Amino acid sequence: MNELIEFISENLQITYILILATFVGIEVIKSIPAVLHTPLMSGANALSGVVIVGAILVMLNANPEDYVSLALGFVAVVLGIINVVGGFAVTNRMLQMFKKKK
Amino acid sequence: MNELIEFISENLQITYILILATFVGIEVIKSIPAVLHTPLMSGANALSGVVIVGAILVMLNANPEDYVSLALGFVAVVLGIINVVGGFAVTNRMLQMFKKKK
Amino acid sequence: MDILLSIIYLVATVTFIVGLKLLGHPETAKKGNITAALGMGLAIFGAIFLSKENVPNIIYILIALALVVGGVIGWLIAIKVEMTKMPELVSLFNGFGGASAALIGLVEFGNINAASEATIVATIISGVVIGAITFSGSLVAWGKLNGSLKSVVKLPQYNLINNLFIIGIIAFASYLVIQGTGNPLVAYALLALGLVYGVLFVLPIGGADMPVVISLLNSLTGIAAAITGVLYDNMVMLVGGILVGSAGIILTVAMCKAMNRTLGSVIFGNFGGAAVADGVNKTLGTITNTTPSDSAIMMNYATNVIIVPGYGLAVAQAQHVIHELEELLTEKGVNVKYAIHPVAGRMPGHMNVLLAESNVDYSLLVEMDDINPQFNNADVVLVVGANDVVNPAAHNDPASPIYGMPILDVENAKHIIVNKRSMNAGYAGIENELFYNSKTSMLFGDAKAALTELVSELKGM
Amino acid sequence: MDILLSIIYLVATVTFIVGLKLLGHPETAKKGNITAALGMGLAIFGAIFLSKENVPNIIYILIALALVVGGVIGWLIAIKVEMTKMPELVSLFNGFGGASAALIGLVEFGNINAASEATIVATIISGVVIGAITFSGSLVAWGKLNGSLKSVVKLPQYNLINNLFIIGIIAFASYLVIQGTGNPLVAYALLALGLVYGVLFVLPIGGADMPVVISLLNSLTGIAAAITGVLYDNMVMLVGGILVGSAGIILTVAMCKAMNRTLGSVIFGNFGGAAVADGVNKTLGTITNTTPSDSAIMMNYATNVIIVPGYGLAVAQAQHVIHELEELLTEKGVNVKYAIHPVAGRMPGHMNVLLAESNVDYSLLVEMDDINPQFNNADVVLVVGANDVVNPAAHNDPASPIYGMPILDVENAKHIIVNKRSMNAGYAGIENELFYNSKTSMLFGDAKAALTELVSELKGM
Ligand SMILES: NC(=O)c1ccc[n+]([C@@H]2O[C@H](COP(=O)([O-])OP(=O)(O)OC[C@H]3O[C@@H](n4cnc5c(N)ncnc54)[C@H](OP(=O)(O)O)[C@@H]3O)[C@@H](O)[C@H]2O)c1
Ligand SMILES: NC(=O)c1ccc[n+]([C@@H]2O[C@H](COP(=O)([O-])OP(=O)(O)OC[C@H]3O[C@@H](n4cnc5c(N)ncnc54)[C@H](OP(=O)(O)O)[C@@H]3O)[C@@H](O)[C@H]2O)c1
Repeated sequence: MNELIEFISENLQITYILILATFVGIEVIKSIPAVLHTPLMSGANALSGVVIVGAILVMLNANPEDYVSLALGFVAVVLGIINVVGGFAVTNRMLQMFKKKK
Repeated sequence: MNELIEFISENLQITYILILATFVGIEVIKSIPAVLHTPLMSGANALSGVVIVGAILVMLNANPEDYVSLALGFVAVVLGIINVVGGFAVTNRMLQMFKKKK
Repeated sequence: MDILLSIIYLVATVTFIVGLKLLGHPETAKKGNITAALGMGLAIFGAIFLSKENVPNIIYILIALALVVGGVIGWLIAIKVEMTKMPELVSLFNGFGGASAALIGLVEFGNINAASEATIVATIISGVVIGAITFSGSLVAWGKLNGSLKSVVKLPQYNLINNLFIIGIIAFASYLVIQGTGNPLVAYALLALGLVYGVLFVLPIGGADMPVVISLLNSLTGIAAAITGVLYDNMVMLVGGILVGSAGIILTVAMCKAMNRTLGSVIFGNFGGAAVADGVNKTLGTITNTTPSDSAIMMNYATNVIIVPGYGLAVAQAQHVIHELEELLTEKGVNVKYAIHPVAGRMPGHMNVLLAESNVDYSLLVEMDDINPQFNNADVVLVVGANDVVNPAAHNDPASPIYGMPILDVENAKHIIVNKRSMNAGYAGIENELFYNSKTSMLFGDAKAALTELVSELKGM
Repeated sequence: MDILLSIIYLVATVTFIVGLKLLGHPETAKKGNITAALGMGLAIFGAIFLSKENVPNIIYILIALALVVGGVIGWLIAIKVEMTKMPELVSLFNGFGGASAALIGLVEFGNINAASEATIVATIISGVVIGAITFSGSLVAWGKLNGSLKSVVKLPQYNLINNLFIIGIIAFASYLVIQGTGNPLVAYALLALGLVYGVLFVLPIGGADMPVVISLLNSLTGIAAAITGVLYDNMVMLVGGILVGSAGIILTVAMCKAMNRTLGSVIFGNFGGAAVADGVNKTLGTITNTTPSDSAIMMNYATNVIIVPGYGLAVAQAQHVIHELEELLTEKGVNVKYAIHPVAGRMPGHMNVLLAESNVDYSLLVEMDDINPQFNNADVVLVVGANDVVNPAAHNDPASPIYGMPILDVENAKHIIVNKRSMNAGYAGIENELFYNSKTSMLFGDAKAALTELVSELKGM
């Protein structure tokens, strides 16, 4: 509890950002039709690949001699970009299935 | 334009808060039934009375000898609290009209 | 900054968001209002007691006095006013909020000095101007709605003048931000300019469009509050203000959409208020008159009757008589319902509020989408003081200004009785083919008078 | 921090929000996906070129290599895989995202020293643990869905064990945050614990519940990304992660609701997967058998036929035959539609995706709420491999686990033909009264085989 209060007082604006972003996430998703659940899940999954930005930062900050960090960072970037590229591509394919044919 | 960029760079987190709050406002309101437009307008009006917090700060910071500031602050608090109290009370009365009778 | 105060503001902000969310659903709306009100109380409490230490007691006393005076005034107005006067009341309150923001700006203007940052100067100046605009604009809207400001005053070329005026204000304000200023008189000049612009902005807009204007001004007050929040680095004002600002804009657009108008056409005036009847010369056929006693007979022998209330019902204050009529018919075994069009009357929910005042059972009020399929089975539809919301031109005349607006499909009923005082047009200022329909009979007269007669005829049967 | 980079991140964040919004509407969903993808590309680009100066070239080369390798792999998997294998693919990708977060945590763990703030240590540790849980959990879910991990392994008292396990991890992590640590091995221990918990968490959950679990794990990955964002004070990761986190939770709950379950019953296992048929001993009456040729005759002379596809259609891969059947009937002047239940199959939209694969016209797929009133006019309803979604117990047996779930009202049709292989239960593991209805005839057999026969009979008429 004390830690939480400390965090809030030190990162007041971040706290607001967290709360507001949570509301945005909730409001944006609620009341969407069930058929879109799967593409939406897939799209959200692609978005969670944003963690790749962290992996890139790890590599940029790594000492070129520190092979362990470099290797871990490399793998992290590979996995992250698979998540991003694969995620968006799969979502796109799914959504293609939903479009009206003429 | 330059001022805008400067503001963003100096108040990065505030910028995020502004944008996220705008989205929350939009998402929360859209797709509400027309009958609720008037009570909602009234409720939002009461909320805009939050400006009274500023009026209170003016009074707290005023020098007790500075009659002009004190008077302006006093009027600002009076007007602000009318907006707040009146706004919530009117909204409440309106909503009472909507409740199902048994 | 005091951590407790920060948390209080945080909690208040969350109650605002949750409150607005709850306000958006009929079942939870009351709870939402109370939630937001509690949060506001918390924020005010925190601001008074936790913002600053060592404040002289006299200041606390003054604040308390101001709160009590204003609180009592606000409360009394709110509970005393008639239900049908609520829109103008919202406008009045909103004006007060704007005035408060402007006054804060005035005081802070006095603290500007050469060392002040440009951002600070900009927030103060925009606070004064926006506050002043919302204040005078809201007062004009209030006057129009309560009837003290009847006419639509349109200067020649008013759109051009207004636009030049606001550009002038912006230019002047930008100059002040860049050059800096020490002269306190400038603040009063800004205030005056804002006040004048507010009047110029609202004056040319028709009275019936006032709900939209009020919603827009309300959004502006929110922005003024947010600006003040930036000035004091105060999160609850900042986030709360932005919320009201963005929600207000969306609400304004939604209101326009429900009336089948664009925001532009409301502000720059297409037909609101002073519009002239369109196509009055077209021959639409002949009309059939009816009398209260004939109408009473028709309704007495009907199985299903649907009542369509409109603006005229509110004007005539006939909500009690219509309730009596409905009860009488129900006693006689007739199935009676009210068809509620979303923009019947002059504010959204106007009919709900009006009929609730005379204690009509809420479950008899049926929304447009639900009642429309039921007109097929209706023997008699009684249209009381409604016009545009039953105008078939919305369906079949692409040239009509209301084309595309969803309407109540009264034409599908077996018989239609229309009560109004004359053949005059309604809000949109256009002819209504429905009155010339062979199934329609016109029952001319003031709604209250005509319905009272109808009721006494029915009682005698 | 570089202002350009800040603005890039800001823009990317906005594209994420707008993209998610657009994804929520069928017409704009594709645009939403592309919007978010562009924003992501922008963020990645900015992170590489604007975060840091004077980075040795070798590092840029390595990053480029990693991006190309991973990008090509991701792209190839995504476009090669069959449509019906998509849910497990999402799970796999999600696992990779989690692994990425865990690896970042591992590296940063090495930089912890005595001077590190508790907040930093806490974010690193939770990044490792949450990332590991999502990684192993997603892999197990993937294995279950693609069939390599068939059985539901339930340790005795698995709920208790899992809860104790996670509490243990939290306690250990809190200890580390408070006491600090220098030993890098501890990071690997945390990683291992997270991996084990992920397996324990997903293993007892039935295969059919995997879409819900994947959505939950997806939400967790978002939270891991947000935590990493706090660590690097990086707004796009922070806001993007939180968005995915909260949207994912809401989506998970929505999925459960569409199946008439609670999140708790999915995780702690009520009937998913290994459930035993309920009330099998009840005598429900007798069933009527039919043959492909009789069914063909019936449908040939019908005016309106509604096809209800279910999970069995996907299992039998009969989407092409059913399309052939539908075309054949249409040629013969029969009016054919598909009734799409929102949770037919094993993932939301499963039937849409399946039927789209065989090029069924999208406009023939009618959603539950729209088709339900049309069953009255249907001469024949052909139920193919569907069970729970047409089980009347949802309406009339309050004791049934699916009671209250909205279903397709096939009972209202004149005749019902049900194709399945046996009298076995579906996902919910319960009997279905519909099969004993006097209007129902059972066409036993694998969907593909039975429909192929049906088609050839029809061709001969
Ligand atoms: N609800 C909102 O939020 C809102 C806001 C702004 C504008 N509007 C607009 O207002 C219109 C509402 O439609 P509506 O059908 O309710 O009203 P309307 O179209 O304005 O018609 C009202 C009719 O009532 C009659 N009337 C007036 N006083 C009367 C009295 N004392 N007794 C009997 N009849 C009387 C008038 O005809 P006589 O003069 O011949 O009696 C008039 O034709 C729509 O065009 C809507 O877009 C609505
Ligand atoms: N869509 C989702 O998101 C989702 C996710 C998880 C769970 N669920 C749940 O899954 C269920 C879906 O309902 P449903 O009606 O589609 O399916 P179901 O209730 O699971 O029934 C499928 C039926 O298909 C038959 N079948 C299996 N293989 C077949 C084959 N090769 N040929 C012909 N028939 C075959 C089975 O009977 P035989 O063995 O006798 O052939 C079974 O009774 C719901 O309970 C839903 O809550 C849905």
